[in-house]
Amino acid sequence: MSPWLPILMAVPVVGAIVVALLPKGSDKLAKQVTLLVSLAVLVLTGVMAAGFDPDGDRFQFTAAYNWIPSFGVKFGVGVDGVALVLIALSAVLVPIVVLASWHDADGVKTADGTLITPKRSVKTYFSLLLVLETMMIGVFAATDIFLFYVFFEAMLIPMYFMIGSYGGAQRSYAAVKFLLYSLFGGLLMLVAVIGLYVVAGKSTFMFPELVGAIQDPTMQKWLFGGFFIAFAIKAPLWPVHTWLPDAAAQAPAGAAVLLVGVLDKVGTFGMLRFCLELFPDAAKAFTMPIVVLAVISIIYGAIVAIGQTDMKRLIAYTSISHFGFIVLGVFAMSSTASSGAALYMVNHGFATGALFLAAGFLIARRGSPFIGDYGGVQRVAPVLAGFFLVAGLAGLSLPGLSSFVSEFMVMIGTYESQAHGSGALTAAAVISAVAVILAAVYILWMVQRTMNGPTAEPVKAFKDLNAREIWVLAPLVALIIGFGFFPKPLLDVINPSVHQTLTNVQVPVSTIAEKGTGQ
Amino acid sequence: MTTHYLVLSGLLFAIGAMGVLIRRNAIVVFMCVELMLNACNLAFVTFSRQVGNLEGQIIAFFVMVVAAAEVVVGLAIIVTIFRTRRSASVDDANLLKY
Amino acid sequence: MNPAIDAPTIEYGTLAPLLIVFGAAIIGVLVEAFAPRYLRKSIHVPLTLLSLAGAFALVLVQVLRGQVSTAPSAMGALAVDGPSLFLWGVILVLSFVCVLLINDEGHFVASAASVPGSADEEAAESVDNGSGHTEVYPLVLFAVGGMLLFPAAHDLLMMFVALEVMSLPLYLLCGLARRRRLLSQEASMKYFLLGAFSSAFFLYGTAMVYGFAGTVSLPGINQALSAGSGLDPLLMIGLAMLGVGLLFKIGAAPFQAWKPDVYQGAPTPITALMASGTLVAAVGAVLRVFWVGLGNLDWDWRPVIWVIAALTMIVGSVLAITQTEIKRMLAYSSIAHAGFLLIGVMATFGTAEQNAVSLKAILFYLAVYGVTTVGAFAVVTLIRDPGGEAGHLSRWAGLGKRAPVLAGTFAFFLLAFAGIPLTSGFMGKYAVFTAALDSGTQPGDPIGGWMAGLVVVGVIASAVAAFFYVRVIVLMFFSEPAADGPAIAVPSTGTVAVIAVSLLVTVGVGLYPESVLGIANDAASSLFIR
Amino acid sequence: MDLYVPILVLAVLAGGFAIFSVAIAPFTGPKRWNRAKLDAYECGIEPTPQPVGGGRFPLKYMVTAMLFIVFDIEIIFLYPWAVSFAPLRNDAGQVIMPGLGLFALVEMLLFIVTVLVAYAYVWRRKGLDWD
Amino acid sequence: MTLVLAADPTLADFGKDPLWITIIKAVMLFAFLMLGILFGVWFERKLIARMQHRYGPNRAGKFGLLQSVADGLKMGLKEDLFPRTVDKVLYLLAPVIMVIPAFLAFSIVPFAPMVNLFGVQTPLQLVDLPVAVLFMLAMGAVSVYGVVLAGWSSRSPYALLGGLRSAAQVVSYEIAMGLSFVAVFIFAGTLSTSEIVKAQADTWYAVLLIPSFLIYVVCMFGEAARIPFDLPEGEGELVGGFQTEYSSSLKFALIMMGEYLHTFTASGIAVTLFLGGWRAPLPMDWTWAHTGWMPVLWFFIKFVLTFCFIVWVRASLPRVRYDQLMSLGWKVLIPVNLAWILLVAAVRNVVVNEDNRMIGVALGVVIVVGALAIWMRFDTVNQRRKEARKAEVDAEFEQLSNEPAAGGFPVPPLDLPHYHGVQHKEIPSGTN
Repeated sequence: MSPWLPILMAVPVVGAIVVALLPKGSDKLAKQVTLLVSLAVLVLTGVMAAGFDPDGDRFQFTAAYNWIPSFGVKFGVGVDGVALVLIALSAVLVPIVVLASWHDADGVKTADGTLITPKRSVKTYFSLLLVLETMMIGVFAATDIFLFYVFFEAMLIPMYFMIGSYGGAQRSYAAVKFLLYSLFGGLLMLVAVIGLYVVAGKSTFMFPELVGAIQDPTMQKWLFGGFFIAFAIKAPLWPVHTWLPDAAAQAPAGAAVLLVGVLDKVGTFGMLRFCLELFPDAAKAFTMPIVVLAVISIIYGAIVAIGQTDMKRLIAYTSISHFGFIVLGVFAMSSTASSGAALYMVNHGFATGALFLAAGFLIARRGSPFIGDYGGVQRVAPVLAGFFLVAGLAGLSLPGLSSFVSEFMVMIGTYESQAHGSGALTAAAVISAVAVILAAVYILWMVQRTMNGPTAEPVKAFKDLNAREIWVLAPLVALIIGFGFFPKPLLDVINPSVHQTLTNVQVPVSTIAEKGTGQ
Repeated sequence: MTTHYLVLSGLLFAIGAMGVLIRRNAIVVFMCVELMLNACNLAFVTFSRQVGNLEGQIIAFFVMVVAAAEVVVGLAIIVTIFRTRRSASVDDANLLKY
Repeated sequence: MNPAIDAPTIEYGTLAPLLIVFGAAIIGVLVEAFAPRYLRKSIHVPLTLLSLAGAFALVLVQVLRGQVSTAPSAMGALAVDGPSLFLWGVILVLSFVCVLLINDEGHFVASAASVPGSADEEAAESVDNGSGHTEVYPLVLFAVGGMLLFPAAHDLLMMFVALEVMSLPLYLLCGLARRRRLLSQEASMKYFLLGAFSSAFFLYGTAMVYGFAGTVSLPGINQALSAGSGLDPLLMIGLAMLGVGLLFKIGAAPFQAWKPDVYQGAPTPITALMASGTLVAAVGAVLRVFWVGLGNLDWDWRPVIWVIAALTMIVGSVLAITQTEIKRMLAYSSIAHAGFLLIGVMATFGTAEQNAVSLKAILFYLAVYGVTTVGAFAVVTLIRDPGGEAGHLSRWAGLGKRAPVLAGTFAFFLLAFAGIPLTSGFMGKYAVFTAALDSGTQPGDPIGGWMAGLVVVGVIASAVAAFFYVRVIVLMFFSEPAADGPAIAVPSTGTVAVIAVSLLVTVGVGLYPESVLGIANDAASSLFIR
Repeated sequence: MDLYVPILVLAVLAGGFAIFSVAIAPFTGPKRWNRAKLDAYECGIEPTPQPVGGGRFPLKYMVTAMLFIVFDIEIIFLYPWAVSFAPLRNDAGQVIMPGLGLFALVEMLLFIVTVLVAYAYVWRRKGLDWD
Repeated sequence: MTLVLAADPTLADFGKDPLWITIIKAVMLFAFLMLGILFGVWFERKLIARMQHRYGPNRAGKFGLLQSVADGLKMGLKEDLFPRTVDKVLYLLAPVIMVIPAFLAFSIVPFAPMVNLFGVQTPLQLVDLPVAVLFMLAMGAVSVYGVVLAGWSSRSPYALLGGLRSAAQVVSYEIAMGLSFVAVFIFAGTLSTSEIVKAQADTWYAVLLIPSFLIYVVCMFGEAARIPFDLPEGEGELVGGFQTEYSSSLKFALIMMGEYLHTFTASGIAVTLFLGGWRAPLPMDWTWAHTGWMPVLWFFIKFVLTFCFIVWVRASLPRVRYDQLMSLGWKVLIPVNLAWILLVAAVRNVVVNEDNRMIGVALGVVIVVGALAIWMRFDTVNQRRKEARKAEVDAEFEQLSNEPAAGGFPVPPLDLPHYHGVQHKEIPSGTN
């Protein structure tokens, strides 16, 4: 019974209430409070993480309180390595997002003063942000599947409102699309959850007790289906990805970061933890089709990204491609690949986050998301251009930047994975390798068309990043580069739990994981 | 012996139901409903004879009461509408759609 | 000759809540008769509220002192068992809340008899102090009394009488709207004609069953079923007709046609009462009939209910999408919810434990759904146009900007309807679905597997339903307010209380369902008296 | 023989007589056609054309009819009660069937009082006044 | 001393006759009624004439005995008019519908106990049912259809109003009448007329249940639409009422018949239910008085006397106003009746149920007091209303007398000598 996680979840929601109850007109105060709270959460997370013992039990900082005895539901929380890093990821991203979207709510103006987004309630925005943080932490920390589901669904609502009332021109369409897709997936998952409860007949939802509870393979397949579809929609996997580009493109930059950086990770996280461990046989049975889907979305995302003229959409599509990698890694059934996938979740969070924010700043200056409207930014705003470049390179996982490690691990792991004996996964790895080249194409093309070349007329008015914006991007870039060269701390935390997972799936744990780290 | 009564009540009921479905004048529709209720009464009494206990007859009393109450309420409603619209046709009552 | 009639015994203590409500209703009539006009309302309001509260208190007393009777009361006419008491409590609370809404000025016409737009209407309105017909209060009390009787009825005759006692006042109340009187009268007429039609079916069904079983008491029927061959045509016809009558009341497809019209036409507080109280009572009655009366016949009725439940959910959610009128939309949503409840009904069979589980689920669902509904309609009463309530959805555009709190509350209710986690609605749905899947796993059940299918249908339906709830939210929050938006009426204390209470319950139960769930559990664990 | 046969016989007689006299009337009487004779009688003034269905009449009559129904129902309940209220004795005077006794009395008292409540309401709302 | 003859028929004795006896009985009853009508009309006219110091019919036959025969023939020979607008079928059917039930209603009236009819022991009563009285009421109600249809089908305002009025009146009084029977049933414990007669062996219910009897007598006039309650065909206001269009011919004759039959039925029921049926009046109930066909005599005497009473009332009372009629029926007869029923029941309960007498008594007291209280209450209310109304009228007069044009139209000054209340002192009606 450690109070850590409950506290961690309580702090932001309390903050949210405070922010919401602030008197009218105290927008600045609201922002400051939010920032403070999120930083506090960050600190707390850091302290907690420091106390995490990689070689200890799988779940640490566990706590479980009776919530709905009649349903056998507990308020059960606890983190293993993967969950921990993801919580850390969200804890890191939130303050950055707060800072980044400092002015989003109070009417974003372009340099020449044309209003992009009208003035909206600041307090609402930031309290929603904090509520969202609570739920992000909760969803990763939940060890009770019912609780997980609750957060999984409830998370949609604040994000829905953030997109819907603070987004761009098409916002309500995007918001509804986002909500309905996820809701539908969620409801299917609900059936699966209930089914799990009923079939397992253990009258509990606690994850550890349910592992291996379902033996009947056909039942496994059904329930697996329920969970997987939900997660596949969440971590947009081709062909159910279509909501992401809209949502990401319409959402304010900050929300987009959380959406792509954290919310979607819930999908892959869920696959890794629930799909694999609860239904090993089904997972094995379905590996092939899923891998195919993954590969398709890797390639598809990349190719479509090349065709995009809208920066945010482009980034969204790159993410689809990257999620393809993560899913591939998860289902490759080799410790290297899985660890890589887990690592990728974090790194992708940083990389895409940085990219979105940079693009967001760019757009905020010009008021248009279209690549064609820019050009030669680096002359007028070198710092911005620099950050943009780094973020982009992280996106195409240049060696030395964090994404590279994870992507590399995923591919190696997949390549060497002997699950399904045949070379099927090998083939998958080879094909997905193509995506690396494509990634180079779309990123560099975007950077080149926006940053270099002749300076477009409106761009001349651009101011370079101000202190706040630098403070937003700097930590991310630092993390990207840092973990690029030294991912070990992350891996040390991740590996044990990933191994645990794989053992539950009865996959021989090779030691490649360690090999992957050394470069 | 009693089957004849049952058949009769069945017929009455069917006639009433048909009337409700195809007639257009609210009052006629309403009378058809009453006809159905009386068919029920007939059935009850017949069965009470057949089964050999008095329940059916007692029920018939209560049905009468309910039928009376329905008459009172129903006519009041229909007459109000009639006064408003100068028509008791169910088809004219068409403000509420979909 | 007929045998000696010995004086019947009546458990006055057990029936006290009923007696109080009906007594108050009768006193209400006397008030109407003898109190001068200007005094009536100030007598009625406390009388009505107190009687409802008193009845609730008596229910509590029975529960707390553990005097839940295990034998039918009043010579086997009523069964005041755990579930009945729970339903009574729910109905009383809901009606209490609805009465708070009814108290508001300007809902009811000053003189229903006057022709709309005529001189005598104006004359009536001029003397009327906005409270309209004060007969409303006795009528509501009678209706509530009927609602209390309905789920507690232990034989079909009692059930029929209760059905009428419940419906007749409602028919009238539907026609008393102060604004849009033509709509209101039309709703009243449609409700009446269809309602009478369906109750005739119920009655004929009763006759048939009586002919088969020789009795109308539910347990008696059950015994007859277990004894005789279950496939007597008489019986089949009877059951079908009974079903029609009951399903009509809960508005299950294909008998749902009346719901949208009536809900739209009726004065909103009455709509709230119907959408909450009537539904609760009717579902309770359905449960009792199917579990107590036809328990030995579930192989025959469950497939039918399966189809009807699926149909109801689909019809409800699909048709709701096309609605442009807020009350009609809520009506269709309540149809869809009736469908979800039918899933629960479907699951009440087999072992007593299973029955308890499903019963618990349904009771819980009814409670939370009722409260949320009342809250939603309470909000609807506040958004006003010059011509009355602003029913058309387009008028709600941008409400989120003009009245954030109100719109937020309404949005929350909608989310609860949609069954988003952390709202009571989700917990209700979850409970029902669990019960359904649970029942599916019972050994030796040929159509157990179908339960899963039904649940999937339910899930898809609620996904569809979510769409139109969300659409309203989009309208309220993501679209710009119209220039001549509707006025937001300054809510009376009563209305505020109603909205606040329902919001609190919706949130509270959403966060900590055990509070209600526990009670429902206790109520359900002592099953229907059989 | 069924109790209702005699009534049937009488009905046949009466019906025969009535129909006969209605049928015979046109033949026994003379025929002197005259337009004025065939008008509806309205004190010699031009008769107002009556719509099919006899035209509309004051709601007052409907109210009376409704009240009649209510009280008729009350009577329906009073008769059986009255018949079986007192114990039934045979000629020798010993009780064949016991009466309903006090309980029934109280019940009926309540019933009648309940109906009287509605009655009072109608009375006060001038439902019983003709003017 | 209870007098129960072996001849006293019970329900069991009915439905035993062979068919021919039944037919004979039916024919006898039919003949009795027809003759009754023929001579009833004559008798009534004669009686009234006497009361009004006239001769009355005295041309056709001895004492004008054949008067109504002549009338009947005349009607038969008159032209059979069909107003242009009438609804033919119903217009023809209405009289028939009126007459048949009127005949049937009489069929449950017992003329005598078991008699020897052509060697067959049979009760001298066409039929008796377990629900005889109910049957009588039902028939009365059915014949109202005749009235309403007559009014409705003949498409003339007078007829329509007459029909409606009579319908309203008859149903109103039917309630009071039905209630007045309840007390009888409480005592007799049955609805079968023969057994009710039997139950009156010791005391006539007219004595035992005076209020019921009085109420019934009032209702009797209402039911039979006789003066003072003959508003359906009140010549003064409605020309002929529902029969306006039945100007002449046998259809009219049928209607007249129907009404007479109602009167007969009313008297017959009065005799049966309240006046001890065929029993001889108490002082002279010797055994021989109840043997053989003697009871018929008693019955007939009572019957004729009742009829005379009806005629007498007609001769002496004026017709009431419609609102008075209704308010008498609704506001007086019904409540009084209900209270009376409860009282009877309470007393009866005390008498017959040995157990918990006290409660019974208490209840009786409660009922009496309650009824009185309510009555007083309503009475005061009425009083107040009357006074208010009066004050209103006076004020109006006052005002008008001050300025004649106040009413909006020119009026002569109201204090002119020929106006009331100024010079002449008003003479209250009924004093002389």
